Amino acid sequence: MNALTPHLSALQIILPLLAAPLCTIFRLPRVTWGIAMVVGVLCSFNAIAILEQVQSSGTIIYALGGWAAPWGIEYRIDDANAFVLVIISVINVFGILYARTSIPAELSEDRISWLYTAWLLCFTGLCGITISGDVFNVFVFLEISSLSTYVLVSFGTDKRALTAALRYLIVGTVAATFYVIGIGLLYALTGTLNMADLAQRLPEVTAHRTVLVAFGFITVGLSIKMALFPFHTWLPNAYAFAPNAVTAFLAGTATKAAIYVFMRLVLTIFPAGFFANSTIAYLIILAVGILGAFVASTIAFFRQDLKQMFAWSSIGQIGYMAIGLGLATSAGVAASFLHLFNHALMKTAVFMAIGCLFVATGSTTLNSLKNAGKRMPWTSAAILIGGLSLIGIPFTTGFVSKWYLVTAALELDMWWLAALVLAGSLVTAAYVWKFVETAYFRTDSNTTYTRSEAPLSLLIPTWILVIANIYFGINAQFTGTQALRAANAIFGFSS
Amino acid sequence: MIAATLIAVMIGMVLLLARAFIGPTIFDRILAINNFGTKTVIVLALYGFVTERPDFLDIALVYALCNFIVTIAVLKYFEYGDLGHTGKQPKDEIS
Amino acid sequence: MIEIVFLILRDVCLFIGALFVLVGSLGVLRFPDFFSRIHATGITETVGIAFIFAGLIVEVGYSLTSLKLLIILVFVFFTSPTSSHALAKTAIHAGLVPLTHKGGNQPSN
Amino acid sequence: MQHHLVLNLVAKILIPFIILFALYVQFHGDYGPGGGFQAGVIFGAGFILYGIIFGKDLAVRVVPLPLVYCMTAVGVLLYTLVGVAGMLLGGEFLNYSVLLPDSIAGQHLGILLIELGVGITVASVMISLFFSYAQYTHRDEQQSDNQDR
Amino acid sequence: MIVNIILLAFLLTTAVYISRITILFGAVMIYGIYSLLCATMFVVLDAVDVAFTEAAVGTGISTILMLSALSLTGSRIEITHKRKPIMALCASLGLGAALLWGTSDMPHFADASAPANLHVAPYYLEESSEQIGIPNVVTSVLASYRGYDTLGEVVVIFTAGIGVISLLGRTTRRRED
Amino acid sequence: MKSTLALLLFLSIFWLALSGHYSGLLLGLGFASCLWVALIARRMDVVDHGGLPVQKWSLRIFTTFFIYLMWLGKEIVLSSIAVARMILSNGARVRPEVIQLSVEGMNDMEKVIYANSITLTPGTLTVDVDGDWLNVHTVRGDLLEPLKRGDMANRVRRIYNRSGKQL
Amino acid sequence: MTTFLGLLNYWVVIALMMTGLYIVIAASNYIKKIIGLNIFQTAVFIMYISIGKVSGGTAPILTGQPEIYSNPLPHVLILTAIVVGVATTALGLALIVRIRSAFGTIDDHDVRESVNE
Amino acid sequence: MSIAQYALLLSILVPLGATGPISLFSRNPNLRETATIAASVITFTLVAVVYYSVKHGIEPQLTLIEPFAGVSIAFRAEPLGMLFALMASFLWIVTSIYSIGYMRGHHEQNQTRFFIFFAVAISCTLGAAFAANGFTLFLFYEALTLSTFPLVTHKGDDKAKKAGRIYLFILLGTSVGFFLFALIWTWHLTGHLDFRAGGVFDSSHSRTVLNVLLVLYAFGIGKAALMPFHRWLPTAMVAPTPVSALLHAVAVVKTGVFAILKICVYFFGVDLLASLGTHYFLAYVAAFTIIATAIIALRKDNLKARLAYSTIGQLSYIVLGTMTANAWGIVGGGMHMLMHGFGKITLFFCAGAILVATHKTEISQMRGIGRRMPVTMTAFLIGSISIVGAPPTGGLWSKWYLLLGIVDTHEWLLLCALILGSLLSAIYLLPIVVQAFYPATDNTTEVNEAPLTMRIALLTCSAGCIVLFAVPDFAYELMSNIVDLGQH
Ligand code: NA
Ligand code: NA
Repeated sequence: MNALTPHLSALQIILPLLAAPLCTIFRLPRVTWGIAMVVGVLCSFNAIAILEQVQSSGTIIYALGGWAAPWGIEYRIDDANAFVLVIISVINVFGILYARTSIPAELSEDRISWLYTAWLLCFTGLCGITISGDVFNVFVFLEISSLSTYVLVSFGTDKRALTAALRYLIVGTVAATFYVIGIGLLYALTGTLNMADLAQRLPEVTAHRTVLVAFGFITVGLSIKMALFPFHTWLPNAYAFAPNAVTAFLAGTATKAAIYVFMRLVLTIFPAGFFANSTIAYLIILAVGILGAFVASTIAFFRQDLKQMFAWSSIGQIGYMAIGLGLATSAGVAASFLHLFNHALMKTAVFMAIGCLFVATGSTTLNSLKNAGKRMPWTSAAILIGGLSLIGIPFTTGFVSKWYLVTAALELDMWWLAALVLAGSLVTAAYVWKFVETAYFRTDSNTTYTRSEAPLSLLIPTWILVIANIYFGINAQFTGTQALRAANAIFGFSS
Repeated sequence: MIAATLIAVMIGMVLLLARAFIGPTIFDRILAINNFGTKTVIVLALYGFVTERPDFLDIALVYALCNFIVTIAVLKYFEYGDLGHTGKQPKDEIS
Repeated sequence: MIEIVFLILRDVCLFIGALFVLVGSLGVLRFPDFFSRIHATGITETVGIAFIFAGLIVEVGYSLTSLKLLIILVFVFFTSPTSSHALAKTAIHAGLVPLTHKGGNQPSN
Repeated sequence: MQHHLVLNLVAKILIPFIILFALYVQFHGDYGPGGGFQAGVIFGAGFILYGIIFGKDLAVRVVPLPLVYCMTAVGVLLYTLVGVAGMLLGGEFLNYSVLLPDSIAGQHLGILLIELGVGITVASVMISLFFSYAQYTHRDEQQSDNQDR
Repeated sequence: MIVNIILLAFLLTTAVYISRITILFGAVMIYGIYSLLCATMFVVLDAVDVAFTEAAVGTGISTILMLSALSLTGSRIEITHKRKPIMALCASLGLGAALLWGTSDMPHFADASAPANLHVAPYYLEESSEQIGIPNVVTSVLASYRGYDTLGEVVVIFTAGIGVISLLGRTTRRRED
Repeated sequence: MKSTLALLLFLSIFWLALSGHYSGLLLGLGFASCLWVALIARRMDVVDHGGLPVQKWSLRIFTTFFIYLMWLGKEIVLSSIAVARMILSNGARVRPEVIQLSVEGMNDMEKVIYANSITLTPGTLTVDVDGDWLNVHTVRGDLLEPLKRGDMANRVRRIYNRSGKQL
Repeated sequence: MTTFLGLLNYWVVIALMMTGLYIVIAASNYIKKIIGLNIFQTAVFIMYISIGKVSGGTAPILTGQPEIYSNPLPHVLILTAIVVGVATTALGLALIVRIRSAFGTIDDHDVRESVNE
Repeated sequence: MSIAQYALLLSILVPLGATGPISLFSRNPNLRETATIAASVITFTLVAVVYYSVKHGIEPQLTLIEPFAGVSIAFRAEPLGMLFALMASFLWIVTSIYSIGYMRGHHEQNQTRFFIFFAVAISCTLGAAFAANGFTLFLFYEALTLSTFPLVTHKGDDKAKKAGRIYLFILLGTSVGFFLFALIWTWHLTGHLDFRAGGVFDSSHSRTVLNVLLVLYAFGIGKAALMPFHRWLPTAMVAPTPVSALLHAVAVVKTGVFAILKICVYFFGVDLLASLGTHYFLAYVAAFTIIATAIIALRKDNLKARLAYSTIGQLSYIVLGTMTANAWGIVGGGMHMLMHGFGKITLFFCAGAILVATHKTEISQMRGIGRRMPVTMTAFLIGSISIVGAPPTGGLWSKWYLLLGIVDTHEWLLLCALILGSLLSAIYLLPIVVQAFYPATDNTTEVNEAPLTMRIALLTCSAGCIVLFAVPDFAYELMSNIVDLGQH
C-alpha cells in the first residue's frame, strides 16, 4: 500500500482506464458489471484516500511521465478537486450498483457490455477532468466523458434518445470547441497550458483584450457543458431519454465536474482582480444563475414526464451553483461546492427512484404515478424526500445549501439576492408538489391497489442516498467544512 | 521557377474549384475534386522544395492515397448506395 | 556547367509541367461535357505531374527523395486512370450519356 | 465492385503496399511526420479500400469482427500498461525513462510501444467503423415508438 | 506568404460554398476539398504531422464515413427545410465580433517573440534530442512530454469506436417490444 | 507461394525506398512488417488471383514492359499536346465519339494494362471493360486512329505474349 | 500592412469559424450540421497552428543544423483535437443513421415535427 | 438528564411515537382511538411535569445536534412556550375525543391517516413550543405545515386540493421567502439563533436592517395570518371540523402567533422593539386586519367561513398586542393565545356538531336549531362571549391586558380598532345564538344532539372558557415571567 501512496492520483484514472477495454474483451453482462463495480469501489476508496492525503499533507502534484509542469502534464489535487473527486466516485458506485437491475430492464443482453464500457470511460473522463492541472488535458478528458455520455444517452429505449444524444453531441462539440478557442487564446498570450503556470502568468497580460475574450469563450464553453441557462438546451432530453441508471449517474456527476472546472478556470486561473472586479462579468453570471433557477423551475412545473421535470430542475439547481460562483467570495463558492455535493446526492436519488418507478410501471409520466404513494411507498417516499430537499426543507441537504448560499449573499449585503434565492425555492416547491399530489392525493377510491414496489436491488442504493441526503441535512459539519476548504483552495493553489 | 510552378498549379486549382462548384452533374464535381486532389499532391511536393525541406513527401503520398480511396468510395456509393456491398450486381437505380 | 544544364533542364520540365497543368485545368472548365472533361484532367494527371516531378527529380538528383517522388508518380499512374475509368463507368451506369458529335445530351443534375 | 476488372486488379496490387505504407508511417513517426494515429488511419483506409472493392463479406473473412473489437481494446490496454510499467519500475505513470536502464533507450521503447498501441486501436476502430456502417441495415424502422409522452 | 493567402482564400470560398449548397452529397465532396486545403495550409504553417493527420482523417476517413452515412440515410438528399437563419446569423456574427475584437490585440502571426513561442515550446526544441533522442519534436512531445494527452486521445477514439459499434454493429439486436 | 515471396520482395524494396533509416531496429521492424503484410495479402487473397501474376514474370517481361512504357510515354505526350491545343482553341474541335475495341485473347492483366493505357493517354478513355470488348470514349475521333490500328493492343500483348502463351 | 498580414490568418480563421457555426445552427439537416461542426473545428485547428508558426521557421523535425523551428506544441494539441474531431464525427454520423431508422428522416425540422416538439 | 428534561423530550416524541400504534390498529378503530387518546393524555401529563418544573423556576433544556456553527436543534421550556404547550396538549385530548364522534358520525374516509397526521402535527406543535432557538422553531414550523397538509386535503376532492395548494403555497412561501430569510440574516448578524431573554440584537446592529427583519418575521410567519397573507385560512375550511379546530385553536395559527411573540420577545426584546418604529406599522396592519376580517365575517353566511375570518381577526389581536411593544400588550397577547384557543375551539366543535347532527353549514339555515341542540348552542354562546371578551369568560382578561397595552402606546386609533373589533365580533357571533333559539321554520322541536363524545368535548371546552375566567393566574404568571412588568 505504501508503494502506491505516491500514485494514488494516477490510479484514479488507471483503474477505470484498464477496466473499460477489459469490458470490451469480456463481453458478458455480469462480468462487465462486476468489473465496473469492483473498479468503482476501488476508485471510491482511492478518492477518499486522496482526500485524506490532501488534507494531511497538502496539494498533491503528480507529474505524468516524469515531466514536470509546465513542460509535462500534471495532476494537481487540492481540497477542491479532491472533494469533487470523492463525490463523483461515490455517486458512481451507487450508479453501478443501481444499474445491475435497472439496466437489464431497458437494454438487451448484448448491449449491456458496451454500456458498461462507455460508463467506465465516462467515469474516467470525469475523474480526468477533475484532477488535471492542465487546461488542454481537461479538454481531452472532457471529450472522453462527453463522447461516452453521448453513447450512454443513446442507449435509451425511446427513439428520442437518439435525437437527444445527437443534439447533445452537436451542442457539446460546439462547447468543447469554444473552450479550445478560449485556451488557445490564453496560450497565445502566455505560452503555457498548465493551470498553475497560467495563474502566474496571466496577471502580466490582463491588459490584452484577448484575455477577456478568452474568458468569454471559456465561460460559454463550460456553461454549455454544465448546462447553465441559457446554454442548457441539450440537458432535458438527454436526461429524460437516457436509461434510468445513466440519468442517475450523469445527474450526480457530469455537470458537477464541469462546474468544478468552471470554478477552477474562472476563479483560480484568471487573476484575482480580473474576475471579481469585472463587475459586469460576475453580475452576468449571477443574473444568468438567478434567471436559470427561475425559468428552469417554472418549465419543470409544466412537464408531464418525471424525468423531464427533474431534468429541468437540474438546470435550475445549476443556476444556484452559478449564483454562488458569481458571488466570487469564498463563502459563495463554498455554497456552490456544498450545493454541488448535496445536489449530487438528491438528484441521483430522485432519478434512481424514478427508475424504480419505471421498472414497476413501465413509465415515468406523472399519470403513471397515480396512487404511487400506496402502491410503491418506498419509491414515492424517495422521490418525495429528494423533492423536499430540492425545495430546501429543513432536515435535508437542500436546506443546508440554501442556508450557505443565503448567508454568502448576505455577507455581501446582497439581501435582494438572498431573497431571490429563497423565492426560488417556492417555484421548486410548485413542481415538487405536483408530484406529491399525484402520487399521494390523486387516489382512485374505486380501484384496489396492489403493492408493486420496485425490487430491493434498486431500492437499496436509492435509499442509501436518500438517507445520506437526510444525514447530511442534519449534520452539515463535514460537508460544510469540506466545502469551505474547497472554496479556499479554488481561490488559490496554496495548499 | 519552383515557386512559379507552385503558383501556376494553384491557379489551376482555382479553375477546378470553379468546376466543382458549377457542376453541373455530380460526376463533374467528383472529377474536379479528384483532380484537385492530384494537384494538391503536386503543390505539396513543390512546397517541400520551396521551403527546402523536401523530405515530407510522405504527406503527398498520403494525399494521393486518400484521393484514390475516396474517389473509389464515392463511386461505390454511387453504384451501390452502400460501401460494404458485396453483390456482383450493381444497384439498379440510383435513388 | 553541368549544374547549369541541370538547372535549365529542371526549369524547362517545371515550365512544361506547369503549362500542362494550367491547360488541363482550363480544359476541365472549358470542355462541354463530363466525359470530355475527364480527358482534360488526364493531362494534369499524366504529363503535368510527370514533368513537374521530373523537374524536381532533376533538382535533387540521386536520393531517397527522388525515389519517393518516383513512388508517388507510379502511384498516381496506377490510380489516376483507374479512378477516371471507374468514374466514367459509374457515370455511364448512372445514366449519363456521353455527348457525341452525332448528337446526344447529358442529363443535368 | 468485383465485376469491375480494372479496379479489382489495381486494388489487388495496391493494397499490400498501402498497408505496408501504413506500417512505415507507424514506425517512422520518430523521424518524420506520422506515427501511430496516422498509421492506424492509413491501415484502416487500406482495409476499407479492400472492403469497398471486394465487399464486406470477404473483408470479414480476413479479420473476424470479434478480433477487431478486441484489438480496439488491446491498443488502449497496451498504452495504459506501458504507463503502469513505468509506475511499477519506480517512475511516474507514463514515465518511459525507467523502462530501460538507459533513459533515452527507455524513452525510445516507450514511444515505440505506445505508438503501437495507438496504431492498433486506431486501425481497429477504423475497421470496425467501416464494418459497423457497412453491415447496418434499417432493420428496425418501427423501433420503440411505445413510450407515452 | 502568397501561398498562405491563396490557401486562405480557397478555404473561405469552399466553406462559404458549403454553407450555400443544398445538395448534401455536394457538401460532403466539397468538404473533402476543404479538408485537403486545410491540410495543405498546415504544411505551409510547418505543421507536417498535423497535415499528415488532417489529410488522412479529413479527406480520407471523414469523407468515407460521411458517404457511408449518406448511403444509409438516402443519397443525394436535397435539403428542403431551411430554418430561419437569423439566430444562426446572430450567433455567428457575435462569435466573429468577439473574436475580431479579441484577436486584434494578439501577438502577430508568425511572430517569433510571441509569448507562445517563448515560454514552453523552446524547451522542447532544445531538450528533446537530449531527453528523448528522436528528431521529430512533435512526436516526442506527443508521445512523451504530453503522452498523457495522447493516451486520452486514444481513449477518445476507443470511445467513439465502441459507441459506433454499439449503435450500428451487428451485435446490436434490439429487443422486440 | 512463389508469388507471395515475390510480393515480399517488392514490399521489402518498397520499405527500403521509403524508410531511409537503416538502423537494426527499423530494418527488423521493416522486415517483420513486410512479412506480416505478405501474410495479410495472402489472407486477403490479393496475391495469386491476378494481383501479382508472378509466374509469368521474368526479366524479359521487365524489359518489354519498360519498352512499352517508353512508347506509352511518347504517345501520352503527343496526345496531350493534341488535347491541349483543343483546349486552347476554346474546345472548338471537340467531337466526342464512343467506339468499341476488341480485346479478345487478352488475359485480365493485359486487359487492365490496355484499358489503363488508353485512359492514361489524354484524349481517350476506357469507359467500360465488358468481356472481350472495351468501350472507349474519345474527345475527338482522329485520336482513336492508333487504337483502331491496334498499335497499342499489339504492344500490350507483346509484353506477355512473346512467350507465345495466350490465356 | 504588418497588421494586415499579421492578423490576416486570424481574420480568415474567424470567418471560417463563423461559417462553420452558421452551418451548425442554420442547417436543418443533421449531416450538414456535422459538416458545419467539422468546418468550425478545423478553423480552430488553423488558429492554433497559426499561433505556433514562427516566421522563417520550418517543421519542428530536427535536422541537426541550427535552424528556426516552428512551435511544436500547438501541433501536438491539434493532433489530439483532430482525433477528437473525427471521433465525434463518427459517433454523430452513427447516431444520424440510427435516427434515420427510427424517424425516417435526418432533418431536424422533420424530427421535431414527428414528435410534436 | 433530569426528569423534566425527559418529560420535555418525551412530550414531543410521544405523539410521534403514537403514530406507530395508530397505524398498526388501522383495522380496529376502537383500539386506534384508544391509542390516540392515551397518547394525548400521556403527552399532557408530560407537559404538566415540565410545567411543574418551570413553575419551580427550573427551565429544562437540551440540545440535540448542531448542524451549523451557532445553529442547533435544541429545546427549552420557557414560560411562553410552556403556556402554549399546556394549551395545545390539553386541547389535543379534547379534540381527540371530539374527533372520534365526528369522524365516525360523518363517515369520513382515511380515518387512520387523519389520526396519524394529527399526532404528527401535535408533535410538531410541541416541538415549536419548546424550541430554544429560531432554527428549531423554524424546523417545527415547517414540519407542521407539511404534516397538516394531508389533513387539509383530507376530503381529496378538487376543492380540497385547491385549498391544500393555497395552504402550502402561502405558508411555505412566506416561511421560506421571508421567515427563513430573516432567520439566516439574523444568524448572519449575531452568529447564533438562540432565544435569549432581552433579545439578541443590540445597538450595533443597523436600525434599518432590524426594521426590515421585523417586517420579514411578521409577514414571514404566515401562520399568524396577517393580511395580506391570510388567504390560506378561509380556504382551508374545507377540511373536517376537527382539523379546523386544530388549525384555528390548537396548533397551526397558534404556532404562528406564538412564533411572532417569541421572536419579538426573545430576538428583539421589548425595549428594542419599542424603539424600532416599524412595530407601529405592523400594529396598524393588525388593526386593519381586525376590522377588515370582522366586516368580511359579518357577510359570510357559511358558519365555518365566518369563524375562519373571526380567527384571522383574533390572531391580529395577538399581533397587535405584541406590536404595542410593551409588557401589558405582550401579556395580553400571550393570554389571548390561550383564551382564544379555548373560545374558538368551542365554536368549531359546535359547528361540527351542527354539521354532523343536521348537515347544515349555512347560518341562515340554522334558525331554531338551538331547540334541537340546546347543549351545543349553549356552548356556542359561551364560546362567543369568550371571543367577544366579556365576562364570565377568560376572554375578558386577555382583552383587558391588550387594552392596557394599547392605552400605553397612546395610539388612539388602535384603541378604537380594538374596541370596534370586539363590538363587531359580538355582532357577527351573538345573533347566531339568538337566531338559533328562535322557533325553527319547520317547527321541529325534538332534541337531536351530536354524538356523545362530541358533546363531551365541546362542553369541556366551554367549561374551560369559564374556568379560565376564574383562574387566569397561571397564565398571567407565566407571561409576567417573560416581561418586566415593573417598569410600568
Ligand atoms: Na509523429
Ligand atoms: Na485519357
